[in-house]
Amino acid sequence: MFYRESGDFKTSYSADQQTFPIRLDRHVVYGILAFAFLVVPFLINDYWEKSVLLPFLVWAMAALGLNILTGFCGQVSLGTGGFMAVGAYACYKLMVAFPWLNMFIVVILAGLITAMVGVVFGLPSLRIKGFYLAVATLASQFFLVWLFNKVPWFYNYSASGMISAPERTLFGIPVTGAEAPPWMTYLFCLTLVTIFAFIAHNLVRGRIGRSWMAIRDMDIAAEIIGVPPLKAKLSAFAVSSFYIGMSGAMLFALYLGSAEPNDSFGIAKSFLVLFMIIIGGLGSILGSFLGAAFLTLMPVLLKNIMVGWFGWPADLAAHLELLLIGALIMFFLIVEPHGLAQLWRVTKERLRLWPFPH
Amino acid sequence: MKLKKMGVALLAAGLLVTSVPAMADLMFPVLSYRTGPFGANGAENADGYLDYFALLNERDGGIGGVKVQTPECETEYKPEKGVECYESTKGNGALLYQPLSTGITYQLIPKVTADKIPMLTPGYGRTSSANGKVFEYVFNYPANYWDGASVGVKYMLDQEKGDLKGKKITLVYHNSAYGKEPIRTLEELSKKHGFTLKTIPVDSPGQEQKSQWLEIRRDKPDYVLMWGWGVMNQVAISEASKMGFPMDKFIGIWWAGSENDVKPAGEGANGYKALTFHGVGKDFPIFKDIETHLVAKGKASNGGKNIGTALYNRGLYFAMLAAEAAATAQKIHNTKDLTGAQMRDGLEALKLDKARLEALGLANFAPEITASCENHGGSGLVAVQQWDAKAGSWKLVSDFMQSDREVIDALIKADSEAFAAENKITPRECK
Amino acid sequence: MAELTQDGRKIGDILLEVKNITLAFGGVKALTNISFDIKEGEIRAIIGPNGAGKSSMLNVISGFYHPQQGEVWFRGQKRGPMRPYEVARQGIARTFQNIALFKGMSTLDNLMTGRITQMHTNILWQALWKGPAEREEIAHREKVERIIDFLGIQAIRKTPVGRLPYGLQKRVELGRALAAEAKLLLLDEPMAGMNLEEKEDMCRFILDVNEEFGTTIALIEHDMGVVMDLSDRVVVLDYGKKLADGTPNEVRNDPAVIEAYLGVGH
Amino acid sequence: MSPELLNVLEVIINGLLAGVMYSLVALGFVLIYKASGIFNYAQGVMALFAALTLVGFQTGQIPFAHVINTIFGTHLETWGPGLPTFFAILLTMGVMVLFAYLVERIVLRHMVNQAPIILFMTTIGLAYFMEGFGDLMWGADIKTMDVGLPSGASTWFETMTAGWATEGSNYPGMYVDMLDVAAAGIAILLVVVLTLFSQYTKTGRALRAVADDHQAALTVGISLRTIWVIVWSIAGFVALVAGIMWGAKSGVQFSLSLIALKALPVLILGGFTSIPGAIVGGLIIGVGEKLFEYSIGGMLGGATENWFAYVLALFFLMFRPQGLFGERIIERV
Repeated sequence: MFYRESGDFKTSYSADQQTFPIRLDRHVVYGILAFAFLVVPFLINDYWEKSVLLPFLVWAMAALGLNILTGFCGQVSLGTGGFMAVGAYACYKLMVAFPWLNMFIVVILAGLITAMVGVVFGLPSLRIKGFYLAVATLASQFFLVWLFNKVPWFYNYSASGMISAPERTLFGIPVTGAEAPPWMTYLFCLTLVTIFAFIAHNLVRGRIGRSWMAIRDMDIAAEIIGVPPLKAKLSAFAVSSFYIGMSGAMLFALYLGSAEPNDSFGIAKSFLVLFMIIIGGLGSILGSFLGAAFLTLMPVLLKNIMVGWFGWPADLAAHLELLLIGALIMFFLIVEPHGLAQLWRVTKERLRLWPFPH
Repeated sequence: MKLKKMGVALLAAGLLVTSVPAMADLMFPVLSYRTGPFGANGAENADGYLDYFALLNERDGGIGGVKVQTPECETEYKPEKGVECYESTKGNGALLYQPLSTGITYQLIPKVTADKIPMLTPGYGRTSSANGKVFEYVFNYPANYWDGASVGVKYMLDQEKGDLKGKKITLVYHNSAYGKEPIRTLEELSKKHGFTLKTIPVDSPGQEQKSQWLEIRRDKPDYVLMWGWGVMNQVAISEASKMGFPMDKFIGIWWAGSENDVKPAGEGANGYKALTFHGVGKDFPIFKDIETHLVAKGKASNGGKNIGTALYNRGLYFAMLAAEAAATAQKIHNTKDLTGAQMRDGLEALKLDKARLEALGLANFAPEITASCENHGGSGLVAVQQWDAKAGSWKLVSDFMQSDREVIDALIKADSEAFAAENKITPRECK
Repeated sequence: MAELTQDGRKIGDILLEVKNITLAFGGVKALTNISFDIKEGEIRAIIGPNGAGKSSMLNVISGFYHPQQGEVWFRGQKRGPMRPYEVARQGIARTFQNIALFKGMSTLDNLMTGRITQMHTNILWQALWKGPAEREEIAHREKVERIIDFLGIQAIRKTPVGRLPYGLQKRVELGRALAAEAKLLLLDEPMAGMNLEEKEDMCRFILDVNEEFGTTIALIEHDMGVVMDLSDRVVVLDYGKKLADGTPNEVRNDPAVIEAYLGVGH
Repeated sequence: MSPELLNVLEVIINGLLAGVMYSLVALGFVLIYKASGIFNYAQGVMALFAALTLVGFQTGQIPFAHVINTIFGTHLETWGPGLPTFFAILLTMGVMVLFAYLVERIVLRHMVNQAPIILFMTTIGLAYFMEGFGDLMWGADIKTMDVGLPSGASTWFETMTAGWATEGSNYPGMYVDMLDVAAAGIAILLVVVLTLFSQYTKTGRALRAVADDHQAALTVGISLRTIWVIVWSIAGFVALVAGIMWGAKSGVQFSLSLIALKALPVLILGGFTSIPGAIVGGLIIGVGEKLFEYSIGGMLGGATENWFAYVLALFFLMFRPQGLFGERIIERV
């Protein structure tokens, strides 16, 4: 009754193609954005920044990236952790080499460098498909992590091999380092993620997105009707790695402040991001956000409930948390294999008809 | 719709920090890990840490009459979770962090400095934080990795009657920030003492080390040092024993010196050595107190099953350092309730001598410590322990030995100054 | 040298010619020494029993298979070794025997993908959307909407094609091939599995396309009635060899064809 | 022979033996993938769980003791001296069959006809679940695996090979670990048994039928669900064997589940659908990574094995995208 599209008429193709075709959706999204940009910065504290919002934004960015490659172009990749490491180390080297460089530019440059690396590691995708490709991308994961561990140039020959983000300011306010106020790092990440979410949406609704989806749905037919597979796959790898690289840079510079290849960019991260997009919804921008939210917030939530409310011992809670997350993943996949985004779509369709059952 | 709203409310509530600050108590958050690849080690350490504070509460009514609270937070040894644990506990009047992970330590160094909450990382973390002029809130006494490397070499020197010229020493290390720590020190020492150093990395997790150990078997080094962690230790020790490497010439760092590391290798591990900066076994008066006040009352952590293990003792020792520093701080500031900054003063003024250790029921458990404003790294006294597979226990086979300060101090100075320069920190003056 | 068909359409020069094509998979010969041509504006049928090599022939023309011997000439030029998408760019579009739609995309997107060879805004403009990318999108959308109208599939514009019934899917696939505005349209069994009514619809579409857009069409079909009605010329393949080539009437009366289709002794 | 040559030979032999250990894990993947098209990431955790259960029975641990103690404040640890190894293995096998049944019943049944990647993700969910479950059930401490397998260097082999070296080179002889040899023997036995089973038993033939064509198998009256339970049980058995072997090497602990990562390059090299592929793939990976580490790894700073295994597999894939023994992918339109 309240959620409807009747009365929403489109008189031009441009209006028909807009991002949120239904008026109510549009208003809700603008409302959320306004809240996120204008209200949250005044409420935020260290805990919300470091435990909830930054992880969510960083992983949402990574999920967007992987969703472009896997969800839209159909190339399953388990190299996400490695590409995030490229972004993080590129970011570190840039920050140290050009201290005056604006952090936005640093992060974007780090993304571009990752994109180039991504193209190189995307080359096997031209011959290898499906799970064979997924496992083959693990080669990049392991190789990159090994490389950043092994070559001292990447960590500026520091004794331990850890990289730490030096303090950089934006408009005179620190945005990296310990002195950075939570609202600043939050707004920085939020701005990037918002802009690039819209860009991702623009890409997938146009020519490039269609060529990706065509390759995903039926690669041979796509080639015969005129989609160059080389260009489509490599551009997907490039764009995807670009996003993942930026998320790696954000993870290192803004969220954690220091990083080490094994702990921060291990294989577990690759699986985590793949999870996010599958739980959230393959081939859905919204799904990337929902998946990232689910998998970053759920553990915190479970922990707070079990340890904070029920007062269970931390170790029991930790084991139970693992068990519950596994069970929830299976539950969601059984209930809706197409992810939370699909669940949301179905709910919306029901809402349109509400209160009438059919 | 109602359900959905409730869900959202539940979500928001669940994400909020839920523990209520209890300002009257001394708050020592425990960042532990009991799951994941290193969970077995983390659990033993955390048990010791928790039990010591529980003992103080039970026996003495806390520290200086103030009860101690030890909220535990599971980090899974992951940097992200570590940060989350830190952020969710720091607001409740947290006095000290001991994250038991080098990765998390690096994450927290700038944060604790900004929040003015001290962090103590004995035997791990950032080695150069021993320089109190640069790292105001970070401590790592009584010993650090470089002390470990140095004492390891010193022990070999003793065994070889003072001469290591032409000897071959191989370092097997976990291919990570942690594992790479001793390399620079060992390189310096190899120049000084004339031994040849070979380093062999093992990639995490390290279940397959055939290549590495075949290489060692071919090289026949005189000594093998190991910087390992988790499953890497178990596999290395069992490979070494199977290949017939003399176990008494195989020396691990203190993180490769727990019962967990040697037991899977069975009899073969007999004679394996590891470095340590505290005593081993249950032969100290304090364990009687633990028995009467905790185990008997069913209050021991994990049912008391880890009491007396190497890592339990380490946890106990970590807690003891924290408690002693808190007591010192109470004296200095003449207050019962402490702040992070006051706790820092306590840590800097900590003086742990033989008499005090004896009074604590820990006579000869650990070397003396005298901390100061510039010295956050302690004396660097390290001993060697050896595994007796038949008895199933460790025993100390050396005294606590002084590390080569000449070499290490120079390295610490260089690294901490580099850090200060990179982060634009002006080293403070110490009076 | 334009000639006219009986119904008054204009047939032009040779558009595509295959010369002595031989294609083998391992030791098995799928096509042996096949030559024929397709003239501009005509409807050309390729018929033959199952396994005759018809689809292989189309795959050779689309550049998906590379024959061991023989040449393909398109618009008066010999074609070098080419990837299928380059062939598509030259102006050859096609449909597939087993529907090869992009199942995760809507009807509209499938048709827009058909136009992909003609869309060129670069990735930066695409990222920005407003400006050239949107203008291009709308321009092509208008063309696609014409095809949607033409095929009468307005109602399923935004439906994911995976949910459509078979007949509609075939129609969408035709639409996708039409959207390319190709010189040459290859249709691989456009009417397979359709009922009579759907077949009639499809026939009309094919004829309309040919007349309205002047598109040259080569089609494979099993329904002889349809073939004889629709096509200007027919080439008959059997076991990878060319059996006959000519107008429907010539082919129908060719003894070799009769033998192949009906067997000896009739 | 010169000692250098013998060294290379030693590396190769140990590489082959390590390869067998990888194959043991890879086998479980292949079995399930062949029969149901599921890429079962949980195979590694199954090995951990099986090993934990076995040790638990052997030492007489009370399952969920920690949970019970926490809730009821009791001090349970063990119920007795534990079971003899043989019975413990049998009982563990029973647990793995029960596990297979539950997995089919609760999870797989609802996942028929889903996309492969969804099934893959489900098994990762399963892996998380079992990690948590295993920890709760048996505790997270490191346990020692002892089922009486031989272990340690073979002195016989050492003395024999020492004699091969040129006079006066002081070559100490080659090293092989008896445990690895035993593992190789068991792996061969396992493959033989599996082959016999699939060739000569009714169930085995049904398994092969399902692997060839699901639909066709269904039409001749083979119950897919029963088959899945059987396959997962067999995979559980293979996991148990892998768990015993790897557990004897490193102790039974969480890291055991990570051996799955060692099996993946083997899998793509040998092909997801081929049992001989899993064996040959394992051998190639084992020898390849060890030789690379021996000859070139040192120059690159060492610890190359993890990524080199994948790169080696990738290299083979460039020539055969379906793996060495995988079913040929035919592209058609």
